[in-house]
Amino acid sequence: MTTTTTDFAPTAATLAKLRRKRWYQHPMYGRLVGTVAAAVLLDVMSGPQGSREDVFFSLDKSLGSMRVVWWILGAVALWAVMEFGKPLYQRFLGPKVGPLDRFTTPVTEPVKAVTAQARAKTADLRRIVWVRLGFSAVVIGLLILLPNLLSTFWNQVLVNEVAIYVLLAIGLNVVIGWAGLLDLGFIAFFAIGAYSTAYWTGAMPVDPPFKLNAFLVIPVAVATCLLAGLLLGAPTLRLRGDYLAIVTLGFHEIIYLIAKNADGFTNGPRGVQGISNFGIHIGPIDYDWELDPVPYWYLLIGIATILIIAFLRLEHSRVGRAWTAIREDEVAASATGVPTVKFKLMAFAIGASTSGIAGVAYASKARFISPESFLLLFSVLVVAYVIFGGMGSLWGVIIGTAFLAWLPQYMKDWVDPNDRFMYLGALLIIMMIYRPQGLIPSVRRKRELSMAKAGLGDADAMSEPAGGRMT
Amino acid sequence: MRAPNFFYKGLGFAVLKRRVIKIALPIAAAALVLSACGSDDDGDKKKDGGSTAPGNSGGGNKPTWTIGFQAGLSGENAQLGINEENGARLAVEQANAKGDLPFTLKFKTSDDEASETKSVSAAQKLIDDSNVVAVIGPAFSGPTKAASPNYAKAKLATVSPSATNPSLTNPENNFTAFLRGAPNDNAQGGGMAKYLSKKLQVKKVFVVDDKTEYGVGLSKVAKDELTKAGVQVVSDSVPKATPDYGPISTKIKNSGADAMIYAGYYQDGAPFAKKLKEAGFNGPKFSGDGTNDAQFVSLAGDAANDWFLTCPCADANVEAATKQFTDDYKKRFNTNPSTYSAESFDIANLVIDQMKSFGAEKITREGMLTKLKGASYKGLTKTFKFKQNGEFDGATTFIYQVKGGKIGYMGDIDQLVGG
Amino acid sequence: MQPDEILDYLIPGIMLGALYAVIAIGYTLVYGVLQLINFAHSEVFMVGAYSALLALTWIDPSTNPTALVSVLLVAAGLAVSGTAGAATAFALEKVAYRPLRRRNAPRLAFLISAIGASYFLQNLAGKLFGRDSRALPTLFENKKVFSVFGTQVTILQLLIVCAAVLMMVGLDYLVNRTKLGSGIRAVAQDAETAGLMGVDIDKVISRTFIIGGFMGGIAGFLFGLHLQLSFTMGFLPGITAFAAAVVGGVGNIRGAMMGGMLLGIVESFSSPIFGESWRYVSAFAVLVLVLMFRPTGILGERLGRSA
Amino acid sequence: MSITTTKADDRPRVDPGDQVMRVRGVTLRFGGLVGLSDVALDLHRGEILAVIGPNGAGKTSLFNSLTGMYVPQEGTIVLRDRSGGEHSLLGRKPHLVNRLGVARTFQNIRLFGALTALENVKIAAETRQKSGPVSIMLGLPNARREDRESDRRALELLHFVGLDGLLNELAASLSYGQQRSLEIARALATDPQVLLLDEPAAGTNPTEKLDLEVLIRRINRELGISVLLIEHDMRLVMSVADRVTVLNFGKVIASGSPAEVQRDPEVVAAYLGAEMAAEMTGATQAEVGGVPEEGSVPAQRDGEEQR
Repeated sequence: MTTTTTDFAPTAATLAKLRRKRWYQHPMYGRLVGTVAAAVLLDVMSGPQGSREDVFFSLDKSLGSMRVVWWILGAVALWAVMEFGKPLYQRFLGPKVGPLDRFTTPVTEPVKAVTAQARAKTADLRRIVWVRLGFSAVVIGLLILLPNLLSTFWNQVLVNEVAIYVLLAIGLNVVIGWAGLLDLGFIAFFAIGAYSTAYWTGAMPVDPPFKLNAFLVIPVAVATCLLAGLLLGAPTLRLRGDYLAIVTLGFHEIIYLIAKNADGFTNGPRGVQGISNFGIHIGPIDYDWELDPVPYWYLLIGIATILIIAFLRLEHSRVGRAWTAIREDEVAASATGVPTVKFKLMAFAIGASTSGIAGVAYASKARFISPESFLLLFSVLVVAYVIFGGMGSLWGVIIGTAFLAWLPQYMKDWVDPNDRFMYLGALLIIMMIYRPQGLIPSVRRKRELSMAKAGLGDADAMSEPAGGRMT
Repeated sequence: MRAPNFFYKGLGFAVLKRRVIKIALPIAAAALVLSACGSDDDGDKKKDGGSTAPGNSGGGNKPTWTIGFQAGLSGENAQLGINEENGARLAVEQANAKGDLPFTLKFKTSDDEASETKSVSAAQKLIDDSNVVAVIGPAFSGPTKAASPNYAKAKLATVSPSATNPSLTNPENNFTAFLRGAPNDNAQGGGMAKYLSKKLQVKKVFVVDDKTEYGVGLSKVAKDELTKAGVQVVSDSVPKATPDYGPISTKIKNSGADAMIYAGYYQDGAPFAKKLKEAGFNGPKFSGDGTNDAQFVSLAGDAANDWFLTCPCADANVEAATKQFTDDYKKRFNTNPSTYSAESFDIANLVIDQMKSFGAEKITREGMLTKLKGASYKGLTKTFKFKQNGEFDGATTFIYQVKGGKIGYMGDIDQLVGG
Repeated sequence: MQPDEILDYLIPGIMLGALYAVIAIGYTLVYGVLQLINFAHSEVFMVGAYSALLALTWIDPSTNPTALVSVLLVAAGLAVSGTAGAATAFALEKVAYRPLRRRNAPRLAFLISAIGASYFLQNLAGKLFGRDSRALPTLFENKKVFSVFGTQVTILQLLIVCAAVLMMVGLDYLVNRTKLGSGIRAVAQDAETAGLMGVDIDKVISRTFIIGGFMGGIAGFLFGLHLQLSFTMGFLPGITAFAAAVVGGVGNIRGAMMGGMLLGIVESFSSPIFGESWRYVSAFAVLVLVLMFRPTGILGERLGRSA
Repeated sequence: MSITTTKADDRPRVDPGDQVMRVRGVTLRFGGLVGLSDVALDLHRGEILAVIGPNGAGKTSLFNSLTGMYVPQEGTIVLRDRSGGEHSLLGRKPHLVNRLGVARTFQNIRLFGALTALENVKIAAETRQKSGPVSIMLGLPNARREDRESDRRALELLHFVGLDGLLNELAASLSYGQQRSLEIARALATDPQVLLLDEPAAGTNPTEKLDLEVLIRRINRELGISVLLIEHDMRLVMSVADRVTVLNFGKVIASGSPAEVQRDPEVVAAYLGAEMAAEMTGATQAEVGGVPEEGSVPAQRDGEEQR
């Protein structure tokens, strides 16, 4: 082994030498370095966009100006307050209380009490069926009224960004949140759904055997995605969990490259145009979804509601329980007779077909699709949305996704939309460290994570934690 | 057996790190807020609307109308869009400054990132603004194809300075609001073929396209025209944004072709040029207006030398008619006008001209569309007239060649070949 | 493809394979000690390329450098990119992975954190240096050095292969002959036991990242000399190199070298055989097929046993 | 093979002619290490068979081989159901082994901690149900009926093991002894013919130990389930087991009635000779004073490694 352990008995003197620290080795200076580094990074992050002519442009503006000095001074000040403020405060003004607690406690304590009470009350209320139904009715009513309060632009956002991504997130939540599998190729199924729509409505260069109404494409797309999901999942789900991530990523790229390169079938990078809209033509009913986004909004909340009801049933059924079991302890689950591969595959396929449904909706709303609508980036985006909302918690996922899909549109006049992925990346890291359970966590998930932290269990379907358990 | 404690002195650092991050987090939060407030300095001002136009304030009770502009202003190949944006913006600012307009003119840009997908929502942004009476753009053929059905439905006229794919004006598409402000690729492809077969008298040409609407269209015309002229043609497609042009360069070298044509944009043209040079291909190399930009030369370096670049656009810096424009442009944007700047300036003036002809009447989108279709306007670069299907009336192609790191203007192909 | 063209594709393939092998080693090393796919390794590669771009733009070489200046410039590029890559990998481990290890986070959390880090770095670079592709300044004229049966071998190809081989030999020595190397192997075999035996796991993991990052950074610079730079440049080579690591058996260093070489050559030949458009499908197809049907790779897994 | 039944009332219970599980020549190797070598074992229908042996003797490896978690390289493992049909368990997937009627508990309890006691048992009770995801999502009557059925079955079993009051408690929040009982209830919910208990008494206090003894007997008698038991607590083994098999170094060294085995010189040598005197004294101590023996503590760790 590398380090000698037993063959020398440390004397008291050597031990003392080892223990003694130079002044600069005090952890507080480490914290100073960390804080300043974070400040410099933030300065760079918030600087101007780079320029095509000058590589140094952005760095010059952010690091070569007074800005960075302000940032560093701010960081040092913050560090000083955190390091010295607390002891000073404790010494002179009151022991064992943070400097701000004196001001916050009178506010937070009653609030905490009230929220606890309210929580208990709502928990009681939630058991009453009528209250639940009434609450859902109110929410759906508000959602129906929502487009009337917004401009056309925001209605477009509501449909193109919020609704479509919420559909996707609901599906991915089954895979990531419930079955504990990381699927990085989720948008590939979205693409399959979209291209199915293009094909079956006769918009592709290759004509289908018969044309279908966009509504009828939904079951066809679901079946196609289900099949694709099974074909991809069956061999790979037997492997370790992180391999699934990479295989799905590879699968996504293959689908993307096929869409891009199979010109004869998909029209290549030029994309497919003139995909037909949703429409109902049965007897006296003759209705088409056209340019106006609002009818699409109604259609999509309809689809989402059906899916939510179905998935909630699933979560509280034997299937949902089996997923939880697999996530927590695959070995015990399988010894208890749970066919783990079958249930993982089921989750994977259910997720895939939901993605397919979203693809149909997207294609027939946009009426134009090209490979660029299905970048790997979007797969990662959905993963980020699901995690932000709280994987495993359906409501968390929906609200988190809606928020994150809306935010960049809202912020786009202040923050360059191109920077979105930078912030999302940082958000993912921070979430994983501080709040892995997400914004509105699922109860089960939260428990699992705290148990994993204590070294008692696992919280995904990927066996041991990386690097072994730390003790 | 347990490890002695001091082997875990690293653990002290572990605690430290956690604390560091705990401190860093509030800063991160603050930064998010700050960056939300603070990022609209510098370059962004240029992007947001026409509020910078000098003559804008004295509007009084004049109505305000907006000219929309759609192109790729960020992302890959954005330079062409920016060239056009500047040209059009200059026209709007000058018109406002003159002060003789019966209305206040605004300029609203919408960035489609040169992407088909983004194009639909970029167009929607302009359609949803009822003040927009006409749109200049979209710049590229792909985005034009994606957005045109919606423009047609909204009856909002779009005049593109540079979407040159021939199929856009195909009546089957029903792009009824699309007008092309430049000769299409038939002219460019034909020009290349003519120059190669007549002037350079090559026997075999390798044509590569980038699989975009523009590239495929241009290469198809070039191939047809070359075949017609009795030249042997070999072709291949390399999708846009391919990192490595090594293998295709080797293939071209090994094919024994005398010359090659690349139908694509400068972002890919540049690395292609480099790899062609490395592979040792020395024949004449051609590309179209998508590559005709200074960025091509600056990215490709030495390898860009001797490339022939065609364009339906004349060089504003050289032609006498555009002298005044070039000076104004330089003053306003601190850089020389480049490909399509002058054309875009002309088209903006064409649109303003038609708007003026409404006089005191309320300007409607439909009215604008009809007027534009029937317009005939003599701009700095050429005379703008449209055929029934929105096609540009006329076909002149100019040719340039890269020499010593500069795109040198050679002139009208027809004149160079000698009729 | 004509038989006499084989070398025209084989030689670039070997060059590409050497690069992939070097990147693949970064994946394999980290996988060995952490059992984690370091998704952000492709960004380490990108950072290496951009740091060299910054340094070389700052030096601003003349258009026709003399031979000596060329050598110095290349050396500077190698040094800067290697250092930057190592520093990035080090920071990455500290910020994105170590806090999670302290918290006993599930593996899923590591993967997500890795993806977050990857997108953060990628788009930060996109923001800072612009989202267009760029080219490194010309450091030397890429002349041919000699030819093999009529196919020329260029300076760049020679440089890349030599640098890669040197790094791989050095790494092999490091892992098999040094104290740090035996630490790495011990942690790879069984982190818990290694910890009990007195190996400072944190230090070993940190240094493993540094080694992988150093090699990845240099690979980025060499790749930048070969092709153009862009903020997404890490993705394709990254995933291909990962596929290479898997083909050779994740955690197996010699496997990664072999897998990289294999995939480089496959990719180079798929161009003339399947057409340029399908070139990148081949890498993904190999990846998916290998993972589906031989998940332990050709040489088998485990850093500890076969390295 | 001779059977000595010590108690009069259970004579009709065991049918020596009907072997519910027959193990022959099972050999399991990990790389170069031999985990089990030529192990033979018979479990008669209705009996309680204890497997004892020093730590590392291969007891848990044997259990893992019987339940499909390990695949032994050689040998046969046959399960006979009541109608006389024979099924080979060798190499079968764990959940399929379970479906054939072999349930187990784990040395280190492995419950689904974030689920309630009721849900833990329901998961097991539901594994034989047929309703698919579609009928569940549509809320079809058969899915609802099955859900009610599994509720009923789970309640019944929780009552059987004496956890009625704790239905909605989280499994992780239960006491150690309760968790043991819950794990047994979960195993029983899969309707097994054979129940494999891996050190159920480890870490329990004397009262819990007595309860456990009663519970094992009740499972055996009331439910008619054959029990295979790994246990270090000799007092429990002696009082509950019909027969005892002793493993050492992966080999069966003795088999017979508890009294016979206790006298077997080879067994004594195995325990003492393998420097496991502490174990033996621990066991005798337990026999005398009922103090939880120290031997079970390291034993737990050896199980951990085999996960």
